[in-house]
Order: sequence, then structure tokens, then C-alpha cells
Amino acid sequence: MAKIVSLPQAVSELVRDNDTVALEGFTHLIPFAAGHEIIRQGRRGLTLVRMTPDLVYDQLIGAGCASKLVFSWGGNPGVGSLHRMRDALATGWPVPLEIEEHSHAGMANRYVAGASGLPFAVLRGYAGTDLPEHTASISSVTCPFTGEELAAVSAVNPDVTIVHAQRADRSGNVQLWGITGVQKEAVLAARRAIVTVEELVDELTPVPGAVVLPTWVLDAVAVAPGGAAPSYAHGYYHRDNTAYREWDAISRDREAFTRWLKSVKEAGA
Amino acid sequence: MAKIVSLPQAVSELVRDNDTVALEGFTHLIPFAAGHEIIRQGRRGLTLVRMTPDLVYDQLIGAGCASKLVFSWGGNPGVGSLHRMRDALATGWPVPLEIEEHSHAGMANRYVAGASGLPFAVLRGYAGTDLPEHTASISSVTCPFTGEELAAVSAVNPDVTIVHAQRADRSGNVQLWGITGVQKEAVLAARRAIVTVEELVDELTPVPGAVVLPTWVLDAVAVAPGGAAPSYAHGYYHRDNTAYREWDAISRDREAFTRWLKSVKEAGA
Amino acid sequence: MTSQTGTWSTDEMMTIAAARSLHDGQACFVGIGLPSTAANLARRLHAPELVLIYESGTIDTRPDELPLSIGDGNLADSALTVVSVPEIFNYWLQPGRIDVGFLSGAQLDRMGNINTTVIGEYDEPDVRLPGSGGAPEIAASCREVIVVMRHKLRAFVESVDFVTSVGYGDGPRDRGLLGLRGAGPVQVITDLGMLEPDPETFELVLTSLHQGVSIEEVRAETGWELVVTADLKITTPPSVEELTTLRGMRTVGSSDRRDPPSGTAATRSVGIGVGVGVGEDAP
Amino acid sequence: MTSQTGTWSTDEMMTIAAARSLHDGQACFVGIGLPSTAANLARRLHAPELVLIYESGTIDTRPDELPLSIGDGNLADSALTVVSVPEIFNYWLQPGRIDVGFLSGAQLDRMGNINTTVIGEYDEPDVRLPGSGGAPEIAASCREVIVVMRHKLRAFVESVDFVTSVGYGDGPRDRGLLGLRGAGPVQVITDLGMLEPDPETFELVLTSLHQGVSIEEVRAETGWELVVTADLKITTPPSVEELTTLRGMRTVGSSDRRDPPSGTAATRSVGIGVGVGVGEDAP
Repeated sequence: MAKIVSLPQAVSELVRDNDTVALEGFTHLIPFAAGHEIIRQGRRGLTLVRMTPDLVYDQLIGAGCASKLVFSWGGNPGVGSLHRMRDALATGWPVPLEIEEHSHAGMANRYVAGASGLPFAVLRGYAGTDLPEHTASISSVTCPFTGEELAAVSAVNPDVTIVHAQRADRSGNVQLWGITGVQKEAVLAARRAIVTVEELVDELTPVPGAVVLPTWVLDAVAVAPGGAAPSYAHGYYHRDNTAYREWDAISRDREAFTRWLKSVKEAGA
Repeated sequence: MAKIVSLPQAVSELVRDNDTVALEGFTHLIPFAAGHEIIRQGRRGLTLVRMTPDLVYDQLIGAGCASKLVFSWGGNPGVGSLHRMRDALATGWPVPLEIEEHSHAGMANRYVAGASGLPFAVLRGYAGTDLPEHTASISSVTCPFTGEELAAVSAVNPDVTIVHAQRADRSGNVQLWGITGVQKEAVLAARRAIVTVEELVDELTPVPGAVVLPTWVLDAVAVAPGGAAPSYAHGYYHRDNTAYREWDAISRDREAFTRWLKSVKEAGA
Repeated sequence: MTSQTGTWSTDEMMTIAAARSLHDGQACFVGIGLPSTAANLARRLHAPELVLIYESGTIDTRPDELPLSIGDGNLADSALTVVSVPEIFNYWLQPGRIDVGFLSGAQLDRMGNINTTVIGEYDEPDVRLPGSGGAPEIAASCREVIVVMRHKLRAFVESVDFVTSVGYGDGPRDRGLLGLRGAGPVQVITDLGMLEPDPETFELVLTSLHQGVSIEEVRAETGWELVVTADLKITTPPSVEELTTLRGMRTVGSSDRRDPPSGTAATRSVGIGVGVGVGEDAP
Repeated sequence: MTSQTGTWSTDEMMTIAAARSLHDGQACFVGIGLPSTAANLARRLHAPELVLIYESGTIDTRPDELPLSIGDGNLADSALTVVSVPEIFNYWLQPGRIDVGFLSGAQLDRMGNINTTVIGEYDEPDVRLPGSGGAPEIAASCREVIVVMRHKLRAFVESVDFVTSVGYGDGPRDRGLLGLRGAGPVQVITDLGMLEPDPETFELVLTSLHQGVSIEEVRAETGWELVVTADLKITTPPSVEELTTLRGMRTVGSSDRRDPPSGTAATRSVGIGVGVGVGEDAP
């Protein structure tokens, strides 16, 4: 059963140094507020898992929270590169960063395996590409019926998954809709799960296309209005494309980034 | 792209003797009208695939349409046995019936593999049971990462899948809701797909919990109001529990069944 | 065995004992028939936050009336969410996140193994039963399994004709060797009493008698040398609240309230002949 | 190369040529940027029943305005249905039911292989690119792949530094040996012309020049000995309808209509530096 707590309390109790942490949300509902809280609480040595690292992981990497990144597409959508990620990879600033790299199909299936209690998933993927030789979590299996060889990827089971949703009821059942990405799988694959929400409501009236996460598979629900900005929350606010473009200049420059980091830390004080 | 046609035309053009046919619908939205049309058109030698054979397959088996049944639970829910299925198995009346037997988890995953274009699926299943020694489509695979042995089931790819849905638009996009079972997977696993619907509408307004099947993965949509009776269509009509109970007496007796069969054939004339 | 003991039927005792075995806040994988009645009864009594999950894909259902089939419309209407059948098995049952699964069968053996497939040989059976349904994986993956079935000699056998669902296999180490994650059948609730696995051998032993039932009556309906625990208990009889609540539960489409002589859940769902056991009488 | 040829830009020509390559009724797996612009243009011109599928899970989207990211809210709002990301890859892309996939990259080689991962060595790259995204499986599973990218010498290379997405591997038999079901890159559309695989060798050869471009200009931007087909064509110039429709398309959140000098789709989506290629510049 999820406890309804503050975001600082949720992060304090459930996110630990050296954890494997997944913050998911495919373009939509990216849990930025939770990412910033992790920065403020100074977690270190995290293995960050996410299909599309996006700005939120560029920020966590630049803040020195991460020692490893597991991902399938690392860019600033429509803008360019993730400069903090590039800097950490190239120069080890502020701390060295290891990577484990997949395709989207591979990462999605790793979460599916994790959510399903299986040690691996099978897919038609990676054949002929150079990825398998660099990524230990890609292997192959032979179909016992046809003899065909297929790709296998190991399950991902984060210590903690954090997602953002539109709303929760007072028991901690969560509802999200619009583009729902891989959030259900990321939550069900995790040992612990935190959901930040735009609002608490008395009742979760049904919404077309909604995914519901029952309270008994969650550990904490925290109210964080605007918690997905500068990404968006369908039905609540739009994507702040200007912020995405402006991140390019901030993240290119260590000093500009350091100023940004200071402002995030002060915002929590 | 689905053509909007009559049910007799859909069955005539798309269901062939000796086909592997799946009529799916988990308690809800069972495509009885389509089953009766297959009986009227006198198809023979079908391999019938369905998690829960239910009355609809008892009827097809009794009518002599089937040479094989692939299933995971064969009963009249809440009432008792499927007597036509039992008779065919025990005495070969009216024609001998072969079976291929799974668990629900196994059958569901066979459809998932079929829908995913994979030759098999992996699950935690069957371990320690007597099923694998009688069912060739159950095998095992070893996880290439952990060495753990898991069950494998071969994909099901029906020649034709038939499902019933609440409604379609005039382009043949289909919408169903309530308990949606394994219908999406059964349709996507099939080489050809027919959907019977309660009604055609101008627009598929979104419904919470609805599954949508795009017209371009379907071959035919046929309007068949009441086409799921005596099962039910959520929002349209309830399950006819009396008919389920009455089936027990009809199906126990070859003569009573033969009279029923005659009435079904005449209903199409 | 009389059908009434005091002012309640043996089937009512079985249903109420099953309801008591569920704890508030648990997630319970519910079969139709008696498990569904018992789970909904528990939700109305001591376990208002019991999470009911049906294999048709409905999660956290709170039906006002008892469903007739495992896929009734009122299960979908009252559910927190409805998911697909593949999802309910793969994401919800398989990873071991369900606390309790209810099972039954045509045969149960001394090691808790269950048969719902065939009586006799597989290829030429004496009786063809409905088959597996969700049972094999419920038995494998739920944290605990509770078996509910009428205590009959033909059903409580030394060794099942066909292992549809594994209890403790051939002995205490088998579940581990097979990679089964759940604890297995921790309790068997019948119309005569309750059995539990011996902590050492995992053989099912009699731990409780329902009021008015003798050990001899139970032994007469058990196909193995039934061991009785030293601290054999007498099951607490149904309370007035339990009986009143059970009898006040309506089934969908029925105008009758339940009443002991003809309308108990157990009579309806268990007593429908060999091979259609509680929890197995619907897909 | 001038940025304008006649009254249209080279990027407009590329977008319009890409739009023309899509046929009505096809299902198209669309990347953001130029593929999205081209696909939405085709839907407004000759292919009203084109089915647009985005990897964020939106199926049959009909956005009034162009999305900015692959997961924009207007894609969900205008979709026939929205499914999860695992489902879009497993049920929709993987089985080979998508007709056309658009791809691009930082490097494309003579055998149609694409690199969006690194320039240089993997462990110590000269340039770290965004990585795979959906591309490897789009390249493997769509019935056909169309590559759209600006024709630059640094991008059109003899052999890619890293194979992110397989075109024809090392030769005509490789796709079959690898078990890849789709036909591979049947067309490469650039701002200079169009290339297609040679029917025998599967090497990319020049089949069409855009109006005003010379073979020498194309060769100067191609890192291998570019073969030119005997029946080299000149791409039909944009029609007034094509240009008007393209320029009339709005992007979400923008009050500007597109205009050639600064606002073309191609300028926006292709010209954002090495490593963020068309169709790869969003998750």
C-alpha cells in the first residue's frame, strides 16, 4: 500500500546511494521534480535506467549522482545532444560514467521481463548490429520448436522506479493517460516504486486510454503539481519547448550548469 | 483494410476447410453468431483454438466441423461439462477429435508470441505438472544470463481469428470494451481476421478501457446484432444464464443436440 | 453427514472458514463459485481492503452482487482497472505479487497436488475434466494457496491421477527444485474440517474439525492414512454476523437471497459433479 | 550548393520527394522531424488514408499541426488508439505489419547501413551520438525502409563506424542470413537526389537528380565511387500544390507558417548538427 508522503520524504526513504533507479516517461510525464529532489538530497553512485535519458538524466549526471547510465536514446529531442552526459563520458566530469546501451525495443522488453518476473525477454532485435559486442545484457536464445536464433535481453529490475502521473486517489491508486509509454512495466519491474502526481482526488473517474497503478504495488505517492515540467502532463499543461531549447546553452557550459545546479538546490531550501 | 460485408460472406470467403480457427472472447463477447454461420456453411476438419471452448465450440464439435481442439479450460462455466466435446473425445461422434491442452497462462502466451511475430514465448509455467508430457507445444528454454530453465510454448498463428466487438466505424476500425481478454492478441496473431459487431457508427468516441483494432489489420467486419448471445456484450445486453444452463440438457443427448443443430441450420435459410 | 449442523449448513461453514482465511489488505486471485463467495464475504466482514483479482483481468473489483461467471460485467464495472488476460497472468500472477490463490479440484492428494484434468489415463480417461485453466500457475506463483473442496473419498486420494497443479510434488524439497516461488497449499478447507501441511513432511494433516464432525467421519472420506495433529482444534462456529452477511449476499440476476437449504454458495458451486470443482467451474 | 533552387529550397525538395514515396493506405512508422513532416504532407496530398504510427505508441494519428516531439500530446489526441511502448514494438513493429519505416543517421554507407551511435571508436568516440532509439528494429522489420538525410561527404561514407541499423550488411545475402524480414532501404532521399540499391549488388546507386543538381555535385558529397544508373532521372520539381501545402503546415505552439528561408521542416530537423539526424532527433 502506498503511503501519501511529501516528495522529499519519499526520496529520502526510498532512494539510496548506489541504487539502480528508473525515472520513466516517454516524452510525456517525465518526473523532473523527483529528479531534482534526488539532486538536492545528494544521492551518489546511482545506476540510472531510462529509455530516453532526456534533460532529467543530463541534470542528474551533471550533478554527479550517477555512476552508470542504461539507455537506448540519449538526446535532447528536437534540439541536439545531452552535453552533461557527453562531458561525463568524455572527461569523467564531475564523476566518470559507465554506459549500457540498448535499442528501444530491447529496453522495452527488459522492462517487460522485469515486470513479468522473468529473467530475460526474447525479441527480433540487434541482428547484424554492433550493439551486442558492447552490451553484456544482450545475448541470444534458440527457439526449441523451430531452431531459429533470436535475441535475448536480461530483465531490468530497478531498486526504485519513479514515474509521474496525472492523479491519485486518497488510497494511493494512481491514474495516468495520454502517452503512457513504459511506465506500467517500469513500476511493476521495480522493488520499490514512487509516483508523483499533479493532484489527489476523491475518486478516479475512468478516463479513456488510462493506465491505473493499484496502490498495493506502490510504496509512496507524492503530490508534485507541475512535477513533469518542462515535459508535459496531458490535460494539465503543455511541453515547455523553450526550456528544452534553452537547456542546450546551459548544459554546454560547466559554469552555466553549475549555476543552474545551485538554483535547483536552493529551490528546495 | 477491412471490408464491411455480411457474416455469411465473411465466413464464406475467409474460413476454409482444414483451417486453424480461433474464436476468442473470455466469457464476454463470445462470437456465437459467427460460430453458427460456420456450422451452416458446413466447414470440416477445423483445428479450433480457444482458451475456454465454452458452448460455442461444443456446438461446432457436435456439428462435426472440428478435427482438433486446442484449449486450456473446457467446461460450461458454472454449469458443468461440455458434453459434445466429451462425446467426440470418448466415442468419436460425429467425428474423432484430437486435443492439444495447455494452461491459461500458456495459451495466453502462445497468442502473445503469435501477435509478436515470435516463434515461441517464455513463461514460468507447467513445472512439475503432467501437461508437458502430453503436449508437444510445451518445451523449455534456458536463460542465457542466469542459467535458469523456464517453460517455452510455441506461438499460435491461426489461419483465421474471429472476435465479436461492440462497434466499428464505417472504415472498419473496431472498438471493444469491458473484459477484453485475449482478443487483441488473437486477432494480431492471425493470418486473416473477421470481427462481428453489434453496430456500425460514424465515429468511435473514446471509451475507458477500450481496445481498438485498426481496420488495416482486419479483413472483414460484419454487423451481427446480438452476435455474442448467449454470452454478453458489455453495454448492450446481459449474459443469458438460462441458456447456458439449458445447454446442459441439450448437449447431453445426441438427439436433442441434433434437433438444435437443425434449428441453427434453418435459422440461416 | 447431515447437511445442517446446528443452524448452518456444512457448506456455509466451509465458506465462512475460507473467508476467515483471508486477511485485510491481501491481494487474492479468486476463482468463481465458493472462492468468489468467500472472498466477497471476507470483504464485507473483516477485510474491507481485500484486493480481489479475477483471471478475466479485473483488478480490485468490488461487486455489489456476486458474479455468476468469472467474466461477469459487474466485475468489470466495479473494478479499479481491467487488463488483458495475457497481462493478468504475466504482469500480475507470474511475478509472485499475489498473496493468496484459491484452488480446488476433482482430486487432491496427500501432498497437496491437484487434478482437474482427467480421472484415469490421459489418453483414455474414465472422466474427462475441464482441464487446467489458470490453476497450474496460480498454484506455482501465489505466495500462498488455499484449497477449498468438499471432503469426499473419491476426491481426497493418496496420489492424483494427473498433476494439473503442483502442491508439494513428492516431498518437501520439490517446490524449490521446480523453481516454484510460492509457498504452496498452506491450508485445505473442507466441509468437514481443515488440513495443513506437516512442517517436516509437508503431508496434509488434519488440524481442525468443524463443530459436530468426528475424526472418524473425516478419515472415512480421506484416501490416505490421515494424521491428526496433537493440538487438533474445533473450528469456531459461524457467528450470527457471518451467517447473516453470507445469507444476505445476492447473486447477479437473482432476486433470491441465499438461504441455507437450497441456496448456499457451496451447494451451487461445489455440488455440480465430479470434475467441476470449486474455483475450476468457470474459465 | 545554394539553399534555393528556383522557388523552393533543397530541403523542401527533399521533404516533398519523401512525401511522394508514401502510398495511400500504407502504414508508416514515423520519426520526428522531416519524416513526420513528409508523412503529414503526404496525408494532405495524395495519401489521405496513410496510417501514421509513432514509436511513442500512437496509431493512426491525424494531427492538425505538426508535432514538435515524437510524444506530443496532439499525437495522442488525434490517434485512433494509443498503446504502450512495449506494445508498439512487440505487436506492431516486430511482426512486420508496418509497410514503411523512415530512417536517417549521422552516417550512411554504400550498403545502406546506418550509424547513429558513435563517430570513431565505441569506447573512445570522436563524437558520441544519441544511439539506437527505435532504428535497429525499424530497419529490420518494416517491409521497406526509406532513408532521408542531407547529402554530405562526412555522412555518406564507404563504411559506417558503427552499425546501429542494418541496411544490406556486407552484401545481398546478409539480410536473409540475419533473419531480417523487411526488404531493407529501398530508397535514399537526399537534398541532392535519390539513391536505390542496385538489384544485383545492393550497393546504393544514384537513380535521380533533383532539378539543377549535377552528378559531380553529388559525387563530391559521396564517400564512395558512386555508380549512376543508365536511366538517371530528374526528380519532378515540386508542384505548386505540394509547395503550398508544405508551407501551410503549422507546427504545434508556433504561430508562424513555414516559409522557405528559415522555416522549412528540413532546416529545422536536419540541420541540427552531426549526430542528430532526421528521424533520430527525438526519442
